[in-house]
Amino acid sequence: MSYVPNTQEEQEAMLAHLGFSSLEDLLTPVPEEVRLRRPLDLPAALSEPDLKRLMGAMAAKNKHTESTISFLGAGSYDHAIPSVVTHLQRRSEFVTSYTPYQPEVSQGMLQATYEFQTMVCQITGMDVANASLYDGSTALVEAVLMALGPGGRGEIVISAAVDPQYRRVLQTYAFARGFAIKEVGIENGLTSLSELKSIVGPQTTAVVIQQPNFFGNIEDVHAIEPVAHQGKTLFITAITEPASLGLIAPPGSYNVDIAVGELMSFGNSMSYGAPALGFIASKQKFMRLLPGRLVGQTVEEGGKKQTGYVLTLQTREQHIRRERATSNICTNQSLLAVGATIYMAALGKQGFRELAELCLQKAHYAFKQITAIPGFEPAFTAPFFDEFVIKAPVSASKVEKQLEQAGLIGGYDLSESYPGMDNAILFCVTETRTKEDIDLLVKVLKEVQA
Amino acid sequence: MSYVPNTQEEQEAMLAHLGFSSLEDLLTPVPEEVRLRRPLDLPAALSEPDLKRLMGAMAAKNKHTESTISFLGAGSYDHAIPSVVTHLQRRSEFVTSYTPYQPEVSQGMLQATYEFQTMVCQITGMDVANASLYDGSTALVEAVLMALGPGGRGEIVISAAVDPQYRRVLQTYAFARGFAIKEVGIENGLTSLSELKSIVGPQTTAVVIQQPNFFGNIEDVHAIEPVAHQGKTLFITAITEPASLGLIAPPGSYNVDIAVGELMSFGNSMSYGAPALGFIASKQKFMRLLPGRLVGQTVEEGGKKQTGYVLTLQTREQHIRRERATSNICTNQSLLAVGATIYMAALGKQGFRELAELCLQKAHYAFKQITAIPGFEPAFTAPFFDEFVIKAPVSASKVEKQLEQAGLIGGYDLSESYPGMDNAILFCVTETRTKEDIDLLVKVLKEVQA
Amino acid sequence: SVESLIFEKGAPGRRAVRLPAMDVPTESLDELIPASLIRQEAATLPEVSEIEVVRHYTHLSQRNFGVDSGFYPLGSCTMKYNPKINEDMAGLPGFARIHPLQPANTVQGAIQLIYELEQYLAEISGMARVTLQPSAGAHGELTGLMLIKAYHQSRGEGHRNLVLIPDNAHGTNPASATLADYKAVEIKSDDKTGGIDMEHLRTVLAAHGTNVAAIMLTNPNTLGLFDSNIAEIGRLVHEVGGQLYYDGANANAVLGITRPGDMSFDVVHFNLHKTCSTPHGGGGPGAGPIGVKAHLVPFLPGPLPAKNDDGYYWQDAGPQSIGKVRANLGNFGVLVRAYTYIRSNGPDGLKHVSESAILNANYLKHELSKDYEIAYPYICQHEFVATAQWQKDQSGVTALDIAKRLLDFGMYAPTTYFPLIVHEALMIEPTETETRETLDEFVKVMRQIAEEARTEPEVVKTAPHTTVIGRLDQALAARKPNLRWQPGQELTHA
Amino acid sequence: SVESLIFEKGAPGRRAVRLPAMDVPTESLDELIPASLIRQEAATLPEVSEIEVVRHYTHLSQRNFGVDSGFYPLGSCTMKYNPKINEDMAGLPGFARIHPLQPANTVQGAIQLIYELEQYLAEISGMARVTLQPSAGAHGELTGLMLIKAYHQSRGEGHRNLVLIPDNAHGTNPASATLADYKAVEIKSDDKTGGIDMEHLRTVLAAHGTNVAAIMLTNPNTLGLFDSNIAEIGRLVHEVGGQLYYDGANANAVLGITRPGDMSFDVVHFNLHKTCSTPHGGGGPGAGPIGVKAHLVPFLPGPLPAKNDDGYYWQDAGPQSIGKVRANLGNFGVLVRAYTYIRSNGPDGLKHVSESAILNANYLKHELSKDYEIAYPYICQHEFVATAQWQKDQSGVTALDIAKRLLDFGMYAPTTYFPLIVHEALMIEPTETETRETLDEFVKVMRQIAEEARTEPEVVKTAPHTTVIGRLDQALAARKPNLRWQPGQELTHA
Repeated sequence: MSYVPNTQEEQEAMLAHLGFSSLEDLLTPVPEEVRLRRPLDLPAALSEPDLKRLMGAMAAKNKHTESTISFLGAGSYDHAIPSVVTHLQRRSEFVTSYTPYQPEVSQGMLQATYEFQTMVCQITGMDVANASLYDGSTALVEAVLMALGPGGRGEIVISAAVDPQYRRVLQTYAFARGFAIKEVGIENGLTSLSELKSIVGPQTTAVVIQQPNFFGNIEDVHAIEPVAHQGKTLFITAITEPASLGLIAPPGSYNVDIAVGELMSFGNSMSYGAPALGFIASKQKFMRLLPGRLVGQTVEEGGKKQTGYVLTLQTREQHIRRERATSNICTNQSLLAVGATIYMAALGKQGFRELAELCLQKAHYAFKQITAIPGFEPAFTAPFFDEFVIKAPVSASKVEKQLEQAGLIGGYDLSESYPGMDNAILFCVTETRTKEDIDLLVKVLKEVQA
Repeated sequence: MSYVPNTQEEQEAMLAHLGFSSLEDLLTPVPEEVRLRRPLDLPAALSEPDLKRLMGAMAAKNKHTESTISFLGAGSYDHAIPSVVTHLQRRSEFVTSYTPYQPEVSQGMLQATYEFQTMVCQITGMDVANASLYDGSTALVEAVLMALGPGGRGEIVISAAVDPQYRRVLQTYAFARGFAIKEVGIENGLTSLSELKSIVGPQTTAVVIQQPNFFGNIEDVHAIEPVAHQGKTLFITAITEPASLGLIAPPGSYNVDIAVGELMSFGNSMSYGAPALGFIASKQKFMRLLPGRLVGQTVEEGGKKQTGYVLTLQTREQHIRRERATSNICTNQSLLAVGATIYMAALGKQGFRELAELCLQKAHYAFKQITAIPGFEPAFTAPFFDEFVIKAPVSASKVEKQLEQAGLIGGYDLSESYPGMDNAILFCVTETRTKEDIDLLVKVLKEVQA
Repeated sequence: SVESLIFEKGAPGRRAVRLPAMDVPTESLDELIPASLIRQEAATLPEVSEIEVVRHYTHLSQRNFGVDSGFYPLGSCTMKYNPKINEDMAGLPGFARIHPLQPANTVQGAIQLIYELEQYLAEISGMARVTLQPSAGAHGELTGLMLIKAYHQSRGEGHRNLVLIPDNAHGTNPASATLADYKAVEIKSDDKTGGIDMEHLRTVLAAHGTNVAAIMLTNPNTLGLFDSNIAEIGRLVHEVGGQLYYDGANANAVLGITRPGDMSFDVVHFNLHKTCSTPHGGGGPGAGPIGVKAHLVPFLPGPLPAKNDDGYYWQDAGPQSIGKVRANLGNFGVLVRAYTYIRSNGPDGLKHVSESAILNANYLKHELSKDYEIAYPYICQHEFVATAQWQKDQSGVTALDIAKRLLDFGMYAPTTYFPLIVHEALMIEPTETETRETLDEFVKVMRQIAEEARTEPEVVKTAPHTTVIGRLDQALAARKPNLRWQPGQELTHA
Repeated sequence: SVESLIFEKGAPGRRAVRLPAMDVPTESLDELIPASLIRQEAATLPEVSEIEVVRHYTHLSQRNFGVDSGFYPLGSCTMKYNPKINEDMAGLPGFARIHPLQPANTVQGAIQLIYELEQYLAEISGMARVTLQPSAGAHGELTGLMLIKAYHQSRGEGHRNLVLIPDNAHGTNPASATLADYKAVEIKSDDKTGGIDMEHLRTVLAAHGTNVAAIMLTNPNTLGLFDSNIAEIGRLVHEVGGQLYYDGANANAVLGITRPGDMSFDVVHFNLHKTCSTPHGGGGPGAGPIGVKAHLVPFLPGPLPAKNDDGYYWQDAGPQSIGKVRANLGNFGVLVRAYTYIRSNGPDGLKHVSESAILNANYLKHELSKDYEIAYPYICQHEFVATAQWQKDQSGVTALDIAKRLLDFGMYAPTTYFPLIVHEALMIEPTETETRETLDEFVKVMRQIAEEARTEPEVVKTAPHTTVIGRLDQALAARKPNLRWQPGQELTHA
């Protein structure tokens, strides 16, 4: 399949028009010493039907959430996508456009992004938000870089109850950028308040927690906040399960400076974890330090002074400020932001809360049923949202295999990221799981026991 | 799930504004004696996720052509649908519009339909075509009604090699309308020329054949045509497999008066056989007798005299002419016509011929391989396109069951429609079947033999 | 702005689709097909690349207005919102990619869906059985008349040759009657009530009762008025041995409120693309299932879905069946959407659909009544007929002009000049899926147009002004029909 | 025409989505969450019905221009046609609906796809291995610089703190250098050739060579010119111990023609949303895989896909790995599209992509050269830079004005004012997927604009005239930033 429209004859005519005799003539600027003089060693071109057959077979090798009951969360959440979201998000005018440099013909994407920024503020309770970032983990990095400021030196205190992948990504950037990281340990599945108090000091640039944290537990943010706000320290919160915001106090209500997180699960397919949808929101005073694109409302210069939308505060950005930019971000996740915007509009004020209630209650039902099985113990007693940790009587991988044999995908094996947490499994139950699904899980777990 | 946007409070406010106190007040014109005073006995409303789960499970009970290798044709053909067709056809401006009564805001559908009419003419070689009809069978009925004219009496001669379903439908209309039908028998899988000659006479209104006929065989239309054109008799040809027109002489080349057929397989999903896409095309002189919608090119009344498209010759139609209309057609198959139009544009001049070549050659390869199996005999020696009839050593239903066990869907059991054709199976092989698929079929058939 | 035809684009040798490579040994064409039967000249289909196909049909879509684009108050057409989940369900490979001749055991889900949908529609309409075979409303009408004909013949009353049809009926009714070889007899409407003129009906029945095969009615009728004499009409027609046919075009007004079966109808058709929210697709596909009372069941087209301990299967029609009215089993893709809709709404939801459609129509009627003559100033059901009579008398502005002017405001137009018994008719059906704000916006625009008709009628008479093209020359189109592009054709009229 | 914000629509209590019923026994909220941690005020999300959602976002889409709408000659962005099959493959439930933490045996197809795509990209770039983890080009740049940093540190050369970047480089290059804690050093371009000023490079290397960590280049560069000194540059930088980083933004020019690896680069990033036709989505998502030579492989982020007799699996990164640069495994949905594209084209097809992109660019350059100054009048590769200098000198018409005027003709604008070294730059990249007719139409329009600039410059200076909105007040937007709607907010500036 070729997407080059012009035929060989037409290309020859064009070449002749330019005074060339072959396509090769146009490659003379490429010195022979660097020319590739053999065909690329790649599989031959396939027609659409052949390719669909091939890739359909590859896709069929994957168990997916439409065909398999899964209790995996741990940073990626299965929330149902209303049909209306996908139909609208896939409109080709959105899909095939680029960064709206020419606002006169890009009002659709600009306005949708302005709506996205607003909704992020609405659900987080923060003042301003940007147009999206790659994912939650890099959004956290950007928040930390905002806190560190130009030069990027300083010390970041982060809870060990923050998603292990996020912490690993932050470590990588710390290596490159040259800042320090200290981790605060865990007590009863929550950030250890005593350890936090002992670690935070005048040298601390920012304190980072996750809410609900990686174990699904709800941190006592009111106790953490004053500690996190000692001196000039900034308080950063990461949110990986945005459904929680329907019921749980949002960062804006507990004096967070910068809130970041992941919104992929709102209207976008999981796609093996990415493309994801990082968000960043802050207090008003940090607006000009925000990374990435910002869309602002303005009016026509002349004419009817109609309201319109533009990319704004671009002097923060790499294409203008180059080495002095607030970030190197160019590409973001606009199309996913459109999806999340439509999702949140469709879910609406009532639906947002109901979603959270469904997740909360179903997870607690599952928790009760599982912990009623002899040998399956709750790992913690802290309050949780839609994820919880169970200590199983056997290793998590053993449990996982038995669930797999029953056609289920179980929870996340915590020993992978938390050495010492043997037999600990992080289960997630969102609104997409029915009572029947949960009861089946419990039934199989009982057999594990036996 | 409710699609009523206004809330109860809003509805109450609207009612109050009108001076009513309840919705019930608006139902006073409905006499109590005909009121339904109980809830409809239907299943309770389901949310979108619940409904998707339910219907996903129903759909999963069906074997479909993406997951199953099938050799069924017999009027419904599996041609690959390029991705581009579905993406464009599903644009909501096409999908959610109605018959383009207001041309100023319906130029898209009108122009696409004009292109459809043109393409039908291009592939059939006919002069004019309409905007579509329900399906091939009812298109055949409409052609016959055109031939019969007002009053609808007369005698139609139809080949027994025309799709049995089409003939059954014609019978139904003949009953209602009061015309006579005579069937011409089959010789070597072709319309019996001698029988045709003996049946056609001054009383004959029209002669109907199918090309390729129901057995996939290619009729000798040049021999049939002079017989069909005795006196004032009209010659009607039905085409159920439009891919054949890429290689086989089109009706326009053998003096057909009215060509009808089925274009669903061009760009539209099979959907258990319907919605389908009937077409009708004729010689220029029958233009004003055509049933259904016609789109014509014209110009603006004023302004720039831009070219535009309108529904035209509407005085033929029911909404104007009422009991004297050429047909009772109102709804047609516009959206499928858009799909077929995009498909034919995407396939293009070269692709149209290549499609036919693939079908032809693959079917003949399959024919050769199957007839090489001892016990599997060709039923006929006539030339064929992409379907052929095999006489199996056992009953067709026995063969079918064995194929099913191997995960295949076999051909069509001809004894269902042609009493006496025991053990005869109509196999179809289009471009969607690979050599591997065919070889698998042959392998399984060999085992049937054993 | 003009979008040229696809035939005017591209260049020789260009192509979009690439087909799979030939993977079987080939034989020469001549050996497979006699030379005289081989196509000589290639079909002159377009030669365009994929990007040209995409941009062309994207542009065409952008030149088209649908329900998703805005308000579509097209009377009698029930242009309600088309839920997106319906499309997704119809697109599931297990529904979209199945062959009509597959063995029943390989399509259990499909037959189940048809089986259950038949039951739902029977309950909604108050009928004994339903066939899902007819492709559209008009097709359902014809099928219904065939059943009635078969029924009368079975009783030795094949001579009945008249079908009574009110003067405000849809055009399909008389056309279907003709097609079924009946003679249509017009029944007058009562000028005052808008319902059937009962005296006229009695007169006709008295004169021709023994020849009456059926009466075709829609209730509420095309004026949006519920004919409260319906039970009496039923008694009168049944008394002379006629059958009652219910044109379901207006069924969006009666869901859960009344049922054709309870109104004494013997046959009813549904327009699933109206009542059950399946998209109109620019004119189709639709689906026109018909439901019948028990005495007509033996005549239904076949096969019909059935169920036993082994599962679902297709039962052949019995000996009295009229046969088949189309190939295969009905517009399955449309049926899947209708099934989805019924299951989405449930019994309460469906009733609320009709109530809300009625409320919206009455609200609009009330709001417009200051500026437009309302043909029948009663409580309407799902639609009503306004007129441009005041405007016409005043300044010569017609219903057509008002329709065109509406297009300038991003709204589609009402149905105009129908029903035929109302002069300068503007037939308005808002449907239940419109918000109060949209109705208010429509009222505002209609009020502005009425004002323009008074103060600057030329603005209305020359509308539309903001569309991609202005009013088109219909007379030219009909006088010199150009129904297809020809190679080398200049834009004929440009 | 204005489309109001979704927040300004709807009414209290309205809703689109209905969630499933609660099917488990519930407990009171207070018992589950401490009161102080419960949300007090509901988020003020919209309260709108489904039809309002549909019409609103349909209208927004109609106010947006994409590649499917028309020509998009945005230099450096490679706005080529996005094949629809790519979308369909990415939408298969087996690809779209899988969780990143699923056990490897349940996602064999996904890992296989990643494994094979890595091999294809390694072959295309001439590199030893590729990581698909980075989310975008700039992310790839940063990741590449981290690898270079880790590499130098591993050799005890952690002091190297300079990254050389040409003055015509993309802004992401210096920004990424800063982010990786490097100091960006600008290398001048040669005024005449448009390539690296070799003398300046030699001077910098002589002065600072031992502190040079890397040089970042794109070749062809942002002028669309292939720097034929590339091999020499490689030798010079390698000699002083520096690494060569290839910015793959312009890779659409080199497929099958030359490879960064063969040009002596050590690291390369791909912009799959440019080169491999995955849609830009209004600014993202993209994907920025990076390929590296063997000596950098130990530092790659992990995990990496691997294969043994049991199938595909994820191999943890080794001890020298820089870690992870994002959560999970890379933009899989984008990778599926890129995989589809590479398999669709095959080796010959990919080379033809680049050749055709180069031909289209040279054709446009030639045709425009009569009316516009061409910054560097040489054979270009996939793009070139024209300028509005003549127009500016003549009548004050700027590159911005010309860009705006183009919008009136249904075309997007070129990139303007970049690269920074060219005044009034119009950076034009037609891509290989445009037809000759489209190029000719663009030339015609550009010629008309040049003519207008001469004869009626005001038309150009006040453009656009036909878009849904005119030029917007950027200064106001930056001076009084309004980045979100607030309840009760008037349209701030209306």
